[in-house]
Formats: sequence, structure tokens, C-alpha cells
Amino acid sequence: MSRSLSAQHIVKHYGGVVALSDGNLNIQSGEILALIGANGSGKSTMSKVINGVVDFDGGQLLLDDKPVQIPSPQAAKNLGIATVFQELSLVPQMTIADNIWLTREPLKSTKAINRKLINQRTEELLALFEGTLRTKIHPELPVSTLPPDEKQIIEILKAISLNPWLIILDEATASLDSRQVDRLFELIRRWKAEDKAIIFISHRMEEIFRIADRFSVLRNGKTVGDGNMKDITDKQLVQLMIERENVYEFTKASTAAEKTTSTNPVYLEVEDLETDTIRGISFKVKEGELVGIGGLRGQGQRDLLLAIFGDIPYSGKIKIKDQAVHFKNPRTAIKHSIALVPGERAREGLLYIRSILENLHLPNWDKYGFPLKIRKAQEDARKIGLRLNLVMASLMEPVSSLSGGNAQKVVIGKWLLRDPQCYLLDDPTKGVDVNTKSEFYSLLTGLCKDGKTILFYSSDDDELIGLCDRVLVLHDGVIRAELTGETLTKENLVAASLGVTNGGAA
Amino acid sequence: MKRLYISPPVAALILAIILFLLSGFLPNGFGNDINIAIAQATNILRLSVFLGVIAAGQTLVILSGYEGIDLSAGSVVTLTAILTYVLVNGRDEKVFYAFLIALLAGALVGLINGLGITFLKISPFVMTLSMSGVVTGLIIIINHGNVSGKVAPIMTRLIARPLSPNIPIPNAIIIWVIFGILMWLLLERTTFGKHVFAIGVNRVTSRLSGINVNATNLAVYSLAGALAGFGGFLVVGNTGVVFIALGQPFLFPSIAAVAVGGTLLSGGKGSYWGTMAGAIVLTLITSLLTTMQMPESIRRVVLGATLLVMISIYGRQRGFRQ
Amino acid sequence: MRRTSWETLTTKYPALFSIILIVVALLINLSLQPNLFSRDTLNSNLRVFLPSVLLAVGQAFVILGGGIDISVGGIVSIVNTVLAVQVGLNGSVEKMWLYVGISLLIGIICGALNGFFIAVLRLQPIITTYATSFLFGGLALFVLPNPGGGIPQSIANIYRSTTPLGIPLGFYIIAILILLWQYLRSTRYGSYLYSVGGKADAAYETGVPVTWINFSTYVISGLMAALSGIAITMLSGSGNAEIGSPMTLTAITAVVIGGTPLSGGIGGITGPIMGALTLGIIQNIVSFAHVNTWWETFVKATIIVVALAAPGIINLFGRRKS
Amino acid sequence: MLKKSLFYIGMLTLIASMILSACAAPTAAPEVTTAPATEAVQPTEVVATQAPATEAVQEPTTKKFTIGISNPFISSEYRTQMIAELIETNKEYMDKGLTNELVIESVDTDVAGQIQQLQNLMAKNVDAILVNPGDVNGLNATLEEAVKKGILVISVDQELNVPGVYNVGIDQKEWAKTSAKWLAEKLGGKGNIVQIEGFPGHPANVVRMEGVAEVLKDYPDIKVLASDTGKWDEATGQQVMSNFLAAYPNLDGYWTQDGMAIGALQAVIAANPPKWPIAVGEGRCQFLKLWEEVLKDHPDFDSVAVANPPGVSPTGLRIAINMLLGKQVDKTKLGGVNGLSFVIPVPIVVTKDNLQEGLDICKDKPDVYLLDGIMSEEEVLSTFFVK
Repeated sequence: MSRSLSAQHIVKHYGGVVALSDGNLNIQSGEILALIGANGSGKSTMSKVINGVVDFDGGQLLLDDKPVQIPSPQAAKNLGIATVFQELSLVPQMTIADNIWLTREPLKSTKAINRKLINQRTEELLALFEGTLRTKIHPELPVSTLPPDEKQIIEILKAISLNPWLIILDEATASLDSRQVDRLFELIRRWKAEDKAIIFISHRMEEIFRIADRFSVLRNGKTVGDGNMKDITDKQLVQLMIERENVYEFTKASTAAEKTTSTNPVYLEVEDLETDTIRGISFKVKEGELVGIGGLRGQGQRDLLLAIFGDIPYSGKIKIKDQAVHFKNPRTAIKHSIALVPGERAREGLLYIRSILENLHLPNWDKYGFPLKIRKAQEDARKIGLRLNLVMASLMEPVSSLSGGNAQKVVIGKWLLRDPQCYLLDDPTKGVDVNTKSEFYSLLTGLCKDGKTILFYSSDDDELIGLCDRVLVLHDGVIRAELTGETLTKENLVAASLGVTNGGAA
Repeated sequence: MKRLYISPPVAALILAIILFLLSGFLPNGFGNDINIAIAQATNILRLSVFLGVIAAGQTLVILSGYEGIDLSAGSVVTLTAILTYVLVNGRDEKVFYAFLIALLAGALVGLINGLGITFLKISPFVMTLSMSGVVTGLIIIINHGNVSGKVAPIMTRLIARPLSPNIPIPNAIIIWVIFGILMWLLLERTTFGKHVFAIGVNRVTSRLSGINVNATNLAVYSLAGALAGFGGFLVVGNTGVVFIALGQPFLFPSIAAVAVGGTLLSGGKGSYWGTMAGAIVLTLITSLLTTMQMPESIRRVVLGATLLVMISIYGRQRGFRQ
Repeated sequence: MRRTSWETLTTKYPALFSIILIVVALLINLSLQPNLFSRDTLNSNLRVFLPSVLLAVGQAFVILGGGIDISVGGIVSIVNTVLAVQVGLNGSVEKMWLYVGISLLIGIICGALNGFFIAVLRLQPIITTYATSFLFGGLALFVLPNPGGGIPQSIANIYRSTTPLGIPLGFYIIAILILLWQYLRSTRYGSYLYSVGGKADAAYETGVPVTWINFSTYVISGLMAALSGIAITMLSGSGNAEIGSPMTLTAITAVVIGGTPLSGGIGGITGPIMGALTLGIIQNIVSFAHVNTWWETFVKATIIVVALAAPGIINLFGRRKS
Repeated sequence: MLKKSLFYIGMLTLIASMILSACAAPTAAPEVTTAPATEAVQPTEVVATQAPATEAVQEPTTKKFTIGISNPFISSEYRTQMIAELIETNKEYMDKGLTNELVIESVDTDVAGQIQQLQNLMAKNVDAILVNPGDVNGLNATLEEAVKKGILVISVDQELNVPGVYNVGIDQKEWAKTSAKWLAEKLGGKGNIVQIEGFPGHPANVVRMEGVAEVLKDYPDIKVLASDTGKWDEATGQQVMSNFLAAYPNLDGYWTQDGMAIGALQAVIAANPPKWPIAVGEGRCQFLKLWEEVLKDHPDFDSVAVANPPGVSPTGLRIAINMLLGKQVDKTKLGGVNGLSFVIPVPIVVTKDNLQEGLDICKDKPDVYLLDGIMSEEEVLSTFFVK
């Protein structure tokens, strides 16, 4: 039976903020719809409306052309709608199996949960992603022990296990590596063949063009366009999203032709670095150099950055300007003029309920003496805000009032004031809209011009190729390849990511 | 619809004023005698001072988040009061020395709390609860039936008496106002204060932003202990005598004062102004119930119900459905 | 594998540490009191420990679900006063049964009240149950302003001296509680409970009836508090409106010593039961070890602090080595 | 999950089997120690008045008595002084070779905890238990059990109505009446007063307030404006009095008890009302000293202090030991609801006239010292025992 869901003129306010003013969406079984929009355009709110998490203020939902109420996630599930959340809906302390089957556990006649069956079914689900998972996963492992990409996969499996007719994938690929994405797309096509409907939300244009049949574009809470993918180009889509032209041309400006980094002194030198997940990592970065770190997700990139930053214990040598250092904590690293923009900005980079001002100054208060010269601090923060083109109501508003991209600007902004010599960036553009991305790129380029050293991990290959002088590709905790100049191509990058060693000088 | 937003300290203060005015019209209230009204208001403020000061450490600990709470505050008040009493023993010149010892003793208990909570990962509730038992044990050992001492005249003069015969404002209130300003400076105008808020919200972010989370947490608990010690010093200056159960009655009201003052019990957001207002509200309610001659059972019910109403106004957590 | 085997073990068996603790405590107690395992001694000990065991079980449910309930003492008091007033020293067995039933109902209603404020209105658990503890305590005082009344000695004796097959009644009750828990843990309810305590937002998005689960933990806690109130009434045979208030904090300490942290979502019920028993045994140890009277409180509290700190110290130690 | 439950059940059965095996072993026979001291009217009358030392010579088999103390509340000076005096008094008897060291169970605890204390004392085979009960009826069953085991049980400070359990204490009602009468007379039977009471519902407080009410009934012109609980502590007492003084600046007098009196007086000093009320105080050195101090500035100030002696417990200890020695109690001297109460007279009432006398007692005592009176061995024997 062919089914359909339609959202019409959805309105949703959060306090005084309008998240959706006129949200529209139509989907039928056997169809893959890409829901597209810049950050803060209302995509997530839209998916939450359909999933019953959000209580909307106006408009209506039609299921199979009949009005329907979806008052809770449970109700959505009963209607055959499953959602893969961007913010994971997994309980970290519980096991994989418990998480996947939560609320739908198979029971024995005694009403006790049938452990055997639950584990067996979980194994079957895990088999769908077999080969793309790094560790041997057992259904009774607590979710908290898994890396982010595997958590995301569990989240996907949890949605599939419902056997829904409509699956919403909200940024589900953001933390997956390319092999995992490929596998997911295979599955999506299979579901499509099974006459399921898929709503696909992603910032990666390439993925959208690869998989989606139709698109629906949100801008500032309003649906501004929909149609078939084959009738539109990426540039046109971007224009729909942002009302501005050509910002998608992000890469070319970056490597700044006149740069003469080769003559600059080496700033950071890493020798034989080893932690739980990486080993034998050695490289040098010069002043004014932007070095990328690539590879599939979870190959030790994060640990590499955290180790340099002193947040996790390591063995090996790290030299800064020829001086050996061994940071025991981020504090001392910061004192040595190093900054880190962490990977999960909500959990690691921001104080959500505190003001923008306080977030910007978090590492910097010691500069303002006693009693703190608040006026001076506000002035400085305002300058940073201007420099980053930070869109905000006031410095005293909480960070939680900002959109994702603007929040990420705050994470970077707090370091600009310290003006560190070396930036460690852990996937800073993850889940950030294209507009903000391009602003970032020019910021990074500017920093390099000022002679700063940047170590830049990104899960977006295009970004690395476009932006970096040099890319170190990590695979399974070691540097598999170092790509520069001509060898820095997408082919080589992907090959090295997969552990194929012919990708250039190692 | 934009909702009218009143900050919790202001709301608590308004509530206090309404309650106070209300109390005037009760059978035993001040009626329309302005002198009695002023006397009552002064008295209530003076009584709020001790609760307010003891609740200062509680505010810090609660702000530092991660289930922060200090259940040892009551027994620390007793301990430091007894120490002050014994060390001063009626001599003015020993007051400052005893004051320092009181702060130090409080800080030491707080430090042990902090060590257990920070490094052994014991939840603050149980750690401070158990330390309260240890401190009570210490008090019994020190005291055992023959503690001998005396409050110095200067303490009584500085704490319990009015500023001067012509200005009938008790010194305690003046001390409290200065203390409030210092607390505000500490929380809002020092790096340490900013760090307390930061670790109360998110310790990972704090650590990655270069804050020494463990040291800050240790400092918070030590400081909270020291502030309870200061509370003990003030209380003994007021009562002039010590006894083993001196501090315990302040413990739970100190937490309630923080909550009524609008500080998030989950940490990271709040103010000492709020706690001051909360202390006044609680003292007012107690005194109001006294004036109304309620039996103890009704008083408790009323106090419980009032607390429930107040936290219902601004103590609600975000709902799951948005 | 960087994890120490100790950590792995404790994740798998949350009650492990508490069982080690209780065995150690039992051995020390046995060495000081050789007739510990005689039927009479055991029975007299267990009947004393049982009220706090029951209270700890209820508390553990709430804590597992991510909350805390400091109003349980008040519920114990209400039940105790209602039984003492309504059944009376000369009441009949039928009357006793009737009021046992009513007591359970009271427990459920009190728990539901907490649940309503916390789960439905989403108020902060600590401060809410603090407020309702006043409410309940006040009601208990209302029912019985002065200590007195009681239940017939003959009925109390059933609780005090029933030892089927030579094993004290308490053992059966504890065994039943553990079995019930193990079953409940394996049902959907158990899963829901852990998910709500672990990450309530995620549980909600998955479709777990978070509000109801939260609500239910407070109802269970109220029910267990009522049972505890019945047990302590049978033990003491008398009514006293203040009987419950000192029991609350003991119960919370028992839960934490039993390896169920206040953060929720981890642990179980078996540990807290062991924890409650351990606290009682510690009292025995202090009593039989001929500790100097003045040091008794200090020694007891210090033992508890050490017991709380032990897992943390082991973990610190384990991490250093690896 | 199954594995886990099996694990726990295994642990349980392990413990259970340990117990069962222990149960099989013969339990210690408590009967052996049964010294039917209370009923035994042996020829003790003959030796009663003789010095115990000679007795010891005559009967080398006389065992030393072990006496247990159960106290569930330590957070008060009354209790700490009580414990200290018990230890002190027992030393006399230890020197005479009559008793062993006291077995003291004294921590802050609840009813269940005090039951545990008593059970532990029984398990330690004590000959007598002195209990300061934390609950009027809550210990009944346990105390009866102790009596059945042949242990001499004496409740101190708080009268219990349990068959076989003796009480030693002052008459709380009379105690309260003394100061209430004094106040009423000082006021000339007319005026406005307030009351600050102890824990509402606490038996001692209830009886005391009954006493006060009885006295005031005879003085219809004395108006009680308000009454509140000071929870028996100085700080609350001070707080309550401050409230009263703010509401009623023209008080004629106030009645209070125990430690709250100091707090109340502090409040009066702080408020310094135009007319100082007539104050009921307490028999504690601290209060007497404060009183003396106040008199310097306000020579008209008047107060009274009626001692509430912790010494009733050591007196109880003396009674217990003599009973254990088999000396016969003169039942006609006993009072109380079931005729098992030793009523100890109030040792001292301090008024303005004999304030100096009270201060002299306090000279070498700590401030927290409560005016006290422990009956001597001779007094105990002559007052309560058959000669």
C-alpha cells in the first residue's frame, strides 16, 4: 500500500524565536526526500514535529491525506515513523541490545525480557553494517564504550528495527566515515525498493545528490522550494538556501598562492607519539602552515589533537619551537599558546546556559585583573563578534539562543582573544551551514597569513583538499600517507583513508 | 506572547515584602504602628543574617554543579562556634586569632569534602553527609561535657549590638551587606567566580578551556567550609553561648534559601543576592507562623506548601516535549 | 584493555563491592561478638535493620530513576502515627490488618504526590521532597501531637520473634525483595527504569513513558516507606511523629554504600540492601569494639567515610598501576 | 541476568547456611547470669548496712557487676554531663571492686538504633541497664525482654510505664511549677507574658507545660500573649524571643526552660526594651554568669534558675548497684504511675537572694555546667532503701 505524509504550514515558536514559520513537506512511500537548509533554518524542528517531540503552534499534519495528531514519539512509532536523531537518543549506560529494543523488547511468557532473542536480533541488525565497524561489537556492550560513529550506527539500527514505513535521517551521516556512508546508502536504496519513505537531512551536498529523489528547502523557518533532484544543480540549491550567490566556492582562496611557508621555522614537532588509539605518529608543522588531518572517522585523529593539547596521556616527544614540552593538562598547553576547538561543541566547547560574553572569555578572564574589568571584556567580546560576523541579540544572551553555526563561532572566538600561535581544530565545520563554513575558511586563511600554525582535522575530504597545504591521513592510529601538492587529490586521500598505501609519500 | 520575566532574587524580595506587609494585619502584627513595623523588619533582617551567611557557602557549592551540596555546613558551624568560644575565652585580643582558626577549621573540613568528591568521586550528598557525622564526632570529643570559654565583649558589640544607640541598625546587618558585596565581587568580578559558574555548567568544556577543574572544585568546597566557619563565628557572637546542636538547625534552611533565591540546584546559574533574598523569605515565613500562633503541625505543613509553591514558580525543569 | 579488572567486575556486578563490604563487616563483627550467628542475636539484629533496609530499597528505585526522595522519613512518621492512633495498644488483629492496608495506601498517596510534583510538574527532586517532608512531618504531628499510643504487644511480637525454620523473618523478606527485584529488572519496567535514570531525554525520544516511570519510582518509594513505617511500628510498638526523620539520610547513605550512585541509571537494589545491613553491622562493631564513649560517633562516621571512599581509592590505585 | 540472580541467591544461601550451622550450636545460656535482684529478699537485710568491703571478704564469690548505659541523643550538654558523671560515679564502685567498667552505648540514633543499643547490651550480658529513653513507648518490648532475662532496668530522666522497669528522675511537672509559681508571684498575679517551650510533643515538655498551665490557672490576670517552641536550643530560643520582643515591646515577663533561657536573655539584652521583663532562667553556670553581668547595668532585673540535674543518672547508678547487691528497696518511697519511680528532689533553686551561692558552685566549673546534685551513697540508702 502506498502511504504518504504531508506537513502543511507548520508554525513553531521557542519563546520569542520563530523556528518554523511556514514549514511544508510531502513524502510518499518509495521516495527519498532531502530536507535541506542552512543551520537554524528549521530542519531539525521539522523532523521533531513529524516525530512527535515538538508541540507545534500552527499548521497540520496529514497521514495518507487524513489529518493526524502525533503527540509523542511513541505515537509516531505507532504510525510507523522512525527517526535517527542528530543528538543521539541512546542511553549510554545501557547495552547496545537494550538500547535498540528499548520499549519493544521481546518478552517471554513470564513477561521477562527474552535476552537470547534480543541478542540474536541485535546480531542480525549489526550484520547490516558488518565490515564497516572498527571493533567486534557484542550486543551486551554498554553504548558508552563505543566511538561516536558506531553510536550513530546503533542509532540507525534502532530506527530500522522498528520496521517503519518512514525513516527520518537527521544528519545521520555527519559522524560516519565514507565506507559507513556507502553502506548506509546501499541500505537506503534497499529500503526504497521495499517501498519505504526516507527523509534525508544532511549538509553534504554531494551525498544529497547521490541519494535523494526529491528535495525540499527550508530557509528561516519557511519552505522556499521543492522539486526533483534531477531538475536542479548544487549551485541552484545553495542559492535557494542562502539567497546569496557563489559562497559555495569555498576552497580556491585558501592556499593563498603567495605563501612562502617553506622558509618559515618549524613550530610544532611531534615524534613517535603514542596513546591508546594512535602509535608512531611523527610530523612537523611550520609557522603559517595549515596542515590537514584526514582519514576515516575514529582513526585516532581526535586522540592526536587531544594528546598534543595535554588532555589525554601519551608517550613520545612533542617540541614547540625546538623546545621539548610534555603537557599534563590543557591548562599548560594553553599557556604555551595552543588552542583546541573540540569536536563536539555542545559537550566540549560551550557552556550552554551561560552568556555569549562568558563563553567568549572562558579561557581569558585572567587577563582582566581584579576586580574584572567587565566593560573592557565586553568591548573585546564585541570586537570578536564583529570579526566573526556573529549573529546575536546581545552579548548577555545565553549561547543556547544561537544557531549551530554561530555557536561554533563562539567556540573559535574564545581563542582569538588569546591570539594563540597554534590552533588544533577537531572537525570544526561538522554540522555547520555552508554560509558559516565559507566564513571559517577565510578566517583560517587569515590566521595562516598571520603566521599561525593550524592542525586541522576534517571529515570533509573536499575541505581538506581545498584548504590545506598538506594532509596527513590517519588509518588505524598511524599516518598512512602524507599528501602535498600534486599528490593531494581526492583519489589519493580516499585510498589512503582505506589503508591503501599507494597514495603518495608516506 | 512574551512572558514577563522577573529575576528570582527580585521575585523573592517582592514575596518577602508582601509577606511582611501581610504579617502586619495579623492579630499579633504591627498593625499601623510604624515603630513596631520597623522594629520587626529590623529584627527579621537581623535573624536572616546568620542563615544568609551560612547559605553563602551552600550557594557556592550548589553553583559548582554536578550535584554539589554541603550537608556538613551545620556541624561545621557548631565546630567553629565551639572553637571560637574556647579560644577567645572572653579576651578581646584573641578574637582575630580565633576568627582565623574558625575559618581554617571550616576550610579544612571543606577541603576533605572536596578531596573525596573530586578525587574519589564520592557524590557530594553522601560525602558531606558522612563528614557531618565525623565533625559531630569531633565536637563530642572536644566538648565532652566540659567545654569552657566565653565570647569576647568585642564580638558581642560588633555582631549582636546596634551600630550606635541612635542608629538602631544591628551591626550584623551591616556585616551582611558588606559580606553580600564581597560575595558578589567574588562570583561576578573574579576569575575564580567565573570558573565556578563554568564548572557548574560543563566540566569538559571548562577543562578544555584551560580551567583547572579539580582545583576549582577543591577551592569551592574549602571556601564553602570556611564560609560555614565564618557563619559559626557570627552565630556564637550573637548567641554568646555554644552548645552541641548550635549549627544543625541552619543546615536545611540554608539549602532552601539557595533554592528560593532562584539558584539552579543543578548548578551553573544563580546569585548570592538570590540567596540573601531567600534567607529573608524563609526567616519571614517562620516568624510569620510564630506570630500567627500556629501549632507545630500546621507550621510544618504551611512551610512545606509555601516552599512547593515557590519552587513551582521558578524551579521547573525543562519539559521533554518542547 | 586499559580497564582494570576491578572496574570491569563492578560494572558487571554493581553489588559486588557491597557484598565484599558486608562480608568483611560480618567477619569483624563475628570476631568481636562470637554469638552473632545465633538465632536470637541474628533475629534481634535483623528486625532492627529491616526498617532501614525497606527504606533503602524504595530510595534505590528513585535514585536509579535519576531522582532522590528525602521525604521518606515523613511518610514513615505518618504511617507510624496513624497505626499508633487508630489501632491502639488494645486494638484487634482485624483492625491492625485494616490499618496496614490503609498505611500502604497512605504511602502510595504520599509517593504519588511527590511523583506529581517531580515527574509531572518537573520540579527539582531534592528541594521538592524536602518541601513535602515538611508536609508529611506536619501531618504526622497533626495525627499524633504527643508520642504515645501504639499497637498491641501480641501483634508486635509476630514481627519481633517469628523465625520460620529457624531463620529470622527478616531473611525471608530480604530474599523475597531480591528475587522480586531480579525479576523486575528483567522485565520491560527494569529496562525503562535504567533508561530514564541514564538519560531521560533519550528515553523520552525513544518512546519510554518517562513521566510514568519517574512517577512510579516515587510511588514505589512511598510504598516502601509505608512498609518501613509498619516495620518500625511493629518493632517499637509505639507512636511518635518524629520517628522517621532520622531514617532518611541513613537510607540514602545505604544506597550509595551499596554501589548505586546518586547520578542514576547504574546499580541495583541488592547493593542498597547490603548497604543498609552494613550500616547496622558497623554500629554493632563500634558497640562491641569497646571504643571510648566520646570517640564512638567519630569512629562510626569515619568508618562510613572510609567505606564510601574505598571504591574510589581502589579505582585510583588501579589506574595508577595500569 | 539469570547468572546474576543465581550469583546473588548463591551469596544469600551461603550466608543463610552459615547461620543455620551456627544456630545448631548451643546458644550461650543467658539464664546463668540471672540475678533476681529485684525479688530476692534474702537475708540481705542483715548485711545491708554493713560496709560492702567486709561483704567482699565474707563472700569471695561475689562477682563484679557490669552495668550498661543506653543513650540515643548526644547533641546536648545535659547528656554529655550525664555520661561524664556516670563514668565518674562508677569509678567509686570500681575502686571498691563492685563493678566493672560501664558499657556505654551513646550515639545520636533513632528508635531502631536505641533498640539495637539495648540488644547489644543484652548480648554483652550486663547485669543492669540504665536507659535514657528516646521514645516513651518505643522501647517497651525490648525493655521487657531485658527484664525477662533478669536484667535490672532503670529508666533515667524519663518515666516509662513498663512492668518491671524502674524510673529515676525528678518530677518534671513540679520542676516546671516551681519556676512558674515564682514568676506568677513576682508579677503580682497580673501582666502579659510569653512562653518558649521545648520540643512540642516531647513527653518532658508536655508534662512541664501542663504544670505551667496548672499554675497559671490560679492567676487569671496573667495573660499568655503567645507561646512558641525554641526547640530546646539557645539559638532558636534567641530567635523566638527576638520575634516576641519585636511584636510585644511591653512584655511583663516570660517563662522558658533549659538552654533556651540563655538565648531568650541574650535577645532581651540585644533588644534592650524600655522595661525589662521578668525572666525565667535555667540552672546553668552560663546563665548565672550572664545574670550577674546583666545586674550590673540593670539592677532591677529579676530571674530564677531551677536546676534540672543530669545527676539523676549517677544517682540511678547508685540505686542500681545497691539493688544488684540485694539491698531491699523501700517500696513506700516509690511513686509514679506503676509505683516503680524513684523521685529525686530538685537540688537547688537559685533566685536573686542566693545567686552568689550558685555562682560559687560555678567557680571551678565549665560554663556549660548544669547545676547539679548527685545523691551520695548514704543519701540514696537512707532515702530509698529499707534500713
